Amino acid sequence: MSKVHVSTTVNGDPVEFLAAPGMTLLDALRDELDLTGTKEGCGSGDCGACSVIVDGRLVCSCLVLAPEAEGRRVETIEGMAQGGRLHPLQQKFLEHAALQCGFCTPGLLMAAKALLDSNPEPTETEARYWLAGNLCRCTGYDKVIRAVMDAAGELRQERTA
Amino acid sequence: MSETLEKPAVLPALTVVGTRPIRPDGADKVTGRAAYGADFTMPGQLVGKILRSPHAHARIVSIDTSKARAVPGVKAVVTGADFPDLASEVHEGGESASNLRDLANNVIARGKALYEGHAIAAVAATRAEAADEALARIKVTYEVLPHVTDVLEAMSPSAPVLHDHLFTEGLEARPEKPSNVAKRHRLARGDVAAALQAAEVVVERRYTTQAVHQGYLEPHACVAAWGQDGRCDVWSSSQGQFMVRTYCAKILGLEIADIRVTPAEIGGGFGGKTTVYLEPLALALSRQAGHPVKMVMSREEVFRATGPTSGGVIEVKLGAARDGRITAAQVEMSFQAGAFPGSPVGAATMTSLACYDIENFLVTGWDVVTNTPKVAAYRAPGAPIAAFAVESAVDELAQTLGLDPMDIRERNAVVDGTKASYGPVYQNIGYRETLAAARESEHWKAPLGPNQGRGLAVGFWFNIGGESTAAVHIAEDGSALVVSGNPDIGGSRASMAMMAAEVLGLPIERVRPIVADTASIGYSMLTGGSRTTFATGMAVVQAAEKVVQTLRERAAKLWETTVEQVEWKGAQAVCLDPAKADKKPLTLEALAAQAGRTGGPISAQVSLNAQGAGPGFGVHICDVEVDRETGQVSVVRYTAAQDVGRAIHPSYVEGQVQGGVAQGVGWALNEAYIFDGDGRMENPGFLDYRMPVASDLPMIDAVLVEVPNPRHPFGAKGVGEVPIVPPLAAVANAVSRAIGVRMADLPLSPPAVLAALDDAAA
Amino acid sequence: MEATLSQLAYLAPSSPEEAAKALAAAGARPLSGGTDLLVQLRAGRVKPDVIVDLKRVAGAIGVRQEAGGFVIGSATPGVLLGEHAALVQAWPGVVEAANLIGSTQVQGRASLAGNLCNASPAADSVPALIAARAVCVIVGPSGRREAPVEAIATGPGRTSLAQGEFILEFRLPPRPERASDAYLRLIPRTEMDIAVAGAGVSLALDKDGRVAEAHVALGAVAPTALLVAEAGQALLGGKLDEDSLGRLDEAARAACRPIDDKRGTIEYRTRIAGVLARRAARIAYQRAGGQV
Amino acid sequence: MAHVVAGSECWPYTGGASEFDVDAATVRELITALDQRFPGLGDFVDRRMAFAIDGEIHQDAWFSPIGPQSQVWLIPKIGGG
Repeated sequence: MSKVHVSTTVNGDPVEFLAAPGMTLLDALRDELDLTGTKEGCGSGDCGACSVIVDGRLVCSCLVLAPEAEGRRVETIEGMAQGGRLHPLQQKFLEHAALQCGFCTPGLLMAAKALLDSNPEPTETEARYWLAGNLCRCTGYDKVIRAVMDAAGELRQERTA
Repeated sequence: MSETLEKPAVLPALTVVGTRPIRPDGADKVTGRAAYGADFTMPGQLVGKILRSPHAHARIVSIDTSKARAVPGVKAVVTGADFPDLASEVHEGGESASNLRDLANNVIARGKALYEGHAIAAVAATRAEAADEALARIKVTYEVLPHVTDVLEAMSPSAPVLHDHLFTEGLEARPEKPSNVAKRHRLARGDVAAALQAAEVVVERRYTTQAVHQGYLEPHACVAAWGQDGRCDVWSSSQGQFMVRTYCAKILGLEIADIRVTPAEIGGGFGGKTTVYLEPLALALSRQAGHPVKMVMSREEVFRATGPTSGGVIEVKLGAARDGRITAAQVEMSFQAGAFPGSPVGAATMTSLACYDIENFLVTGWDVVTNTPKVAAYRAPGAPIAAFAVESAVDELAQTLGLDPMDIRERNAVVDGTKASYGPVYQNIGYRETLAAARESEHWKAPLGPNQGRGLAVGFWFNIGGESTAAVHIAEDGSALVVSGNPDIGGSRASMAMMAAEVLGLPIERVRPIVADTASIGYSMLTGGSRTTFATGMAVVQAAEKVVQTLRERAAKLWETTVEQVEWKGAQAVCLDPAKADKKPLTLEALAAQAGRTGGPISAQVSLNAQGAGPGFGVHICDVEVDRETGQVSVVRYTAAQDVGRAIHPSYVEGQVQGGVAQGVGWALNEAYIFDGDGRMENPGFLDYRMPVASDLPMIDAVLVEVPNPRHPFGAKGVGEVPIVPPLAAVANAVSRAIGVRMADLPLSPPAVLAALDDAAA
Repeated sequence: MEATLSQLAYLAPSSPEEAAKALAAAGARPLSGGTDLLVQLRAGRVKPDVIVDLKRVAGAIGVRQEAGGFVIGSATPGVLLGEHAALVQAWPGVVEAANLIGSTQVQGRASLAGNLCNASPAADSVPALIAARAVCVIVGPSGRREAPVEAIATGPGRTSLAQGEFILEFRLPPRPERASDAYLRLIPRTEMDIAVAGAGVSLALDKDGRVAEAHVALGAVAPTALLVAEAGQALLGGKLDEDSLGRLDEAARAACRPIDDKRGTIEYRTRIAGVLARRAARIAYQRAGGQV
Repeated sequence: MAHVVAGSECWPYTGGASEFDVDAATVRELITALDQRFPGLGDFVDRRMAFAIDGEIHQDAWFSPIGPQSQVWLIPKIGGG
């Protein structure tokens, strides 16, 4: 069984692991690196629960081969809170009760972070279409969108303050 | 007996209940630390996988597992023969009355494969590839039988019969031949035939819906470890760890206390995780292998082999006077039960006319087995299907009479004192107030644009109470733990902590809610039936009150006065004894610090069977826009008013309403099980089983109406299930009014709407 | 016994020639975005021995202007196209088609070559590329060749590429003044679905605003995407009046040979192909400066 | 005397009778009385039915009191999703 040696960066830390070539980045994160915050909802790129950011691009980690992560920068939910302080999006999701069971929340937070990184002032429609790849069955999306828009406002103030 | 309670004594200044604090378990969920079913691992664990039937209906002639056992790394292989044969004993442990033998035969087939995807055998191995290899080497000989998936075909005398022992229950005379019709439900009052004859106007139509899935994002997952001493541990994601414990014990023939089930966080359930699929298999594999076994379903397995809700056919005939008074209603419903009896047609029968004060009605419900996955509960089981038909018929009646749909609901509305269609007299219901809230909403008065339509629909659900246990412990520093046995799906930890904090007078930050395993708290029925905040909340409040009583007794001892002279206010004991005016109040911290010397730890546990759960009512308004060239429907506005008794944490109550609406909209527009000619599901994935995405929905305005339930200390009613009942009809009525054609068959996919437009033009 | 996931080899060549050599081996399959390949890999529908990742091949990723036209690297993810202002200006239809493939997450990976070579009749980017008269530059063991996009897919899941051949880049022809394009599709939801029907229209106007050149391609209505010559001709010489749009609609429907499946019926797909062709033509005409 | 209303599930035991009076002060006494009057009905009701006493639903509640003028509806047990 020919495993591939992969060295990459996850949430700013250099990591190395052996991965079967057919292993997905999702399985590598969960089973090799014990980062179980990224979730598998479907395994076919249709639900977004496994969303991570690779080199600044939002992707489904179930549709990325682990060897492809060689030399890339991977960001997962575990790296979103810095220095014990929740990211504004994490805080707003709590304040707006934008999660119930919370299974889709890690993927949604990654997608929302990628949205605000690329479009700091999204309209409601832009936010809804950007987040259309992240299925949520509990909330009906209302409070999720309100939390994202609220966080966008706060991040803009932080920038201009 | 139970005197009609006057308006409930609502606690005067509620400091915590009704506010919107951050949920105590929130940080784990937004940082990815929360552990769901698939996030558990144990040293030495094996990977378990299931071999599933490729046939929708087949006799299992033989299963040869010898080659599978020979695959390197395979440690265990089980089939139906490895499980005790259970008597057909009805058991109350789960949601509705479920037949244990059927449950066991659904976990793993015995003698017959009854739907494509039915579990036939299971293996456990050191690596996933070895497990797959083993599955490929299990040799099953099937005798393929003709199958039936459509409910009406399954009822016909010529249909292939799934169970030779199935004789229709609930008929006047016991039938001689077995059939696929498991049971007839019937609810009747007055003389419906005469009333229909005398009615000035009659509307009549057939409605159909397809099987749909709860659609929780988290696939079923568990880890099971069978100890050498016969004691077992299970970690699994479910709506009730006690339910899992009971079912595993019954299916495997174990002592209940020998199984400890630790609840993982649950990634959505909506009723679909009120039963077991993997846990008994993982335990049986673990016993054989002597290792823990982890099993995680793929999304395809969740669709093919776990309970959807029924597809149904509903005939409705309404008779009314010109002024809109409905004088007669005849409803007949046939629901798919899937491979084993147990569709929610009974609940549908009881809820179908629950919002209407009607003299004469006959409601009949047929529970019909089909070669499709065994139906499981799905949020207000059965009620959305019945409401789709009845609310559409009432809308058509309003159109026929030229009446405003809101007026016709109010004219026939049930109020306190009305005898419900399912029997009892209504008390403390908020239906009229909810109708008023919807009528006064800005949405109801707003103008409509071109190609738009507005649909109104109402809905009802019983809500249940049931058995719950909760404990409150005061730590040495005066902070509190509130422990319960109900998994937290929609934020119930927050409401438990809030109710305990309210009684103790503490801020919520000093109360930590814990969901305990089955060995650490007394028995609790599962989270479902919108019961947790009502029933478990009642146990939490009573436990907190017992703790306050203890604290007052300790203060009385310290002040050498009587407990009646001690008042508990703002988390401290206040001395009222005029003879002890010098006594300064004793804080919770002070009393907790001296607890050892004043009598021991301060904690209390309460177990109860909560009665008198108040039923909930919802009134929904939906605007849609239809693209007349393509048939596409988009929901442009949605308002949902609901009587919630008393919102403990309003944000999460709104969340229940918004989530229920979103599921209802998906059910109305795009969701459906599609079966091919061989009874195989063609769309077992989120690509072609289309649930609403963020860009499909507008903001959903939840209007909370509070008519308190006197049987709950803070007036709470169940809120989780009502919101999914009205949307199917709210959307269908909106589309029907937008295009001027009554839409009677779900889902309202673009081709279906375009075909209706063509028929209307022809 | 085919290679299970663990016996698979993974190669990431850096030059086109290296890639061609690697792909020449039986059981080798190219990987660019992976959003189709990985789904099939996990479902066991494909069992390659070697996966050749093309994303590190020189020229595989990026958009550049050359000889008045555009050159798009075959493994360029859809999101990069949307960020290239000049490309969006010149070919809004091609960009919007690429950006309709799947979710934002898929956009971060899915490539034009992957979409084309997966050979799904309903692929979103293919009708727009065909209408744009785009050409593929193909590298193989015996060197390079060019072929129009419509020549690649030969049926569901099948292409005309030989073993060892892969698409290095797409070339979009130079654009005259007053030219533009558009792509539309019908899906039951607002996102995340496979097209039930799709239509790409590219056209150029003369100085009076009459249609001087027009190409119409349809998706999901035949075993492969279709270039419908008659539909293009229906627009020539006109200003998109109702009559020419009616002839476009009819020509589009006449070309359809769809199937009944869980996503749509023959009758519905055919009907919608005509509606989308008309709507896409109107948008392209407006983008090209025509008054509708 | 409690006035009992029995739904269709009970008719096989009551020979179709749906309303009758029974002397009982608690649910448990009601179950025993039903068994005496219509053999098997008490056990069936205890296992499969709930009791709506003057509009309030009681499930698995042997000691819920029943007043002299109380109305008691026997309705199928209610589950939930």
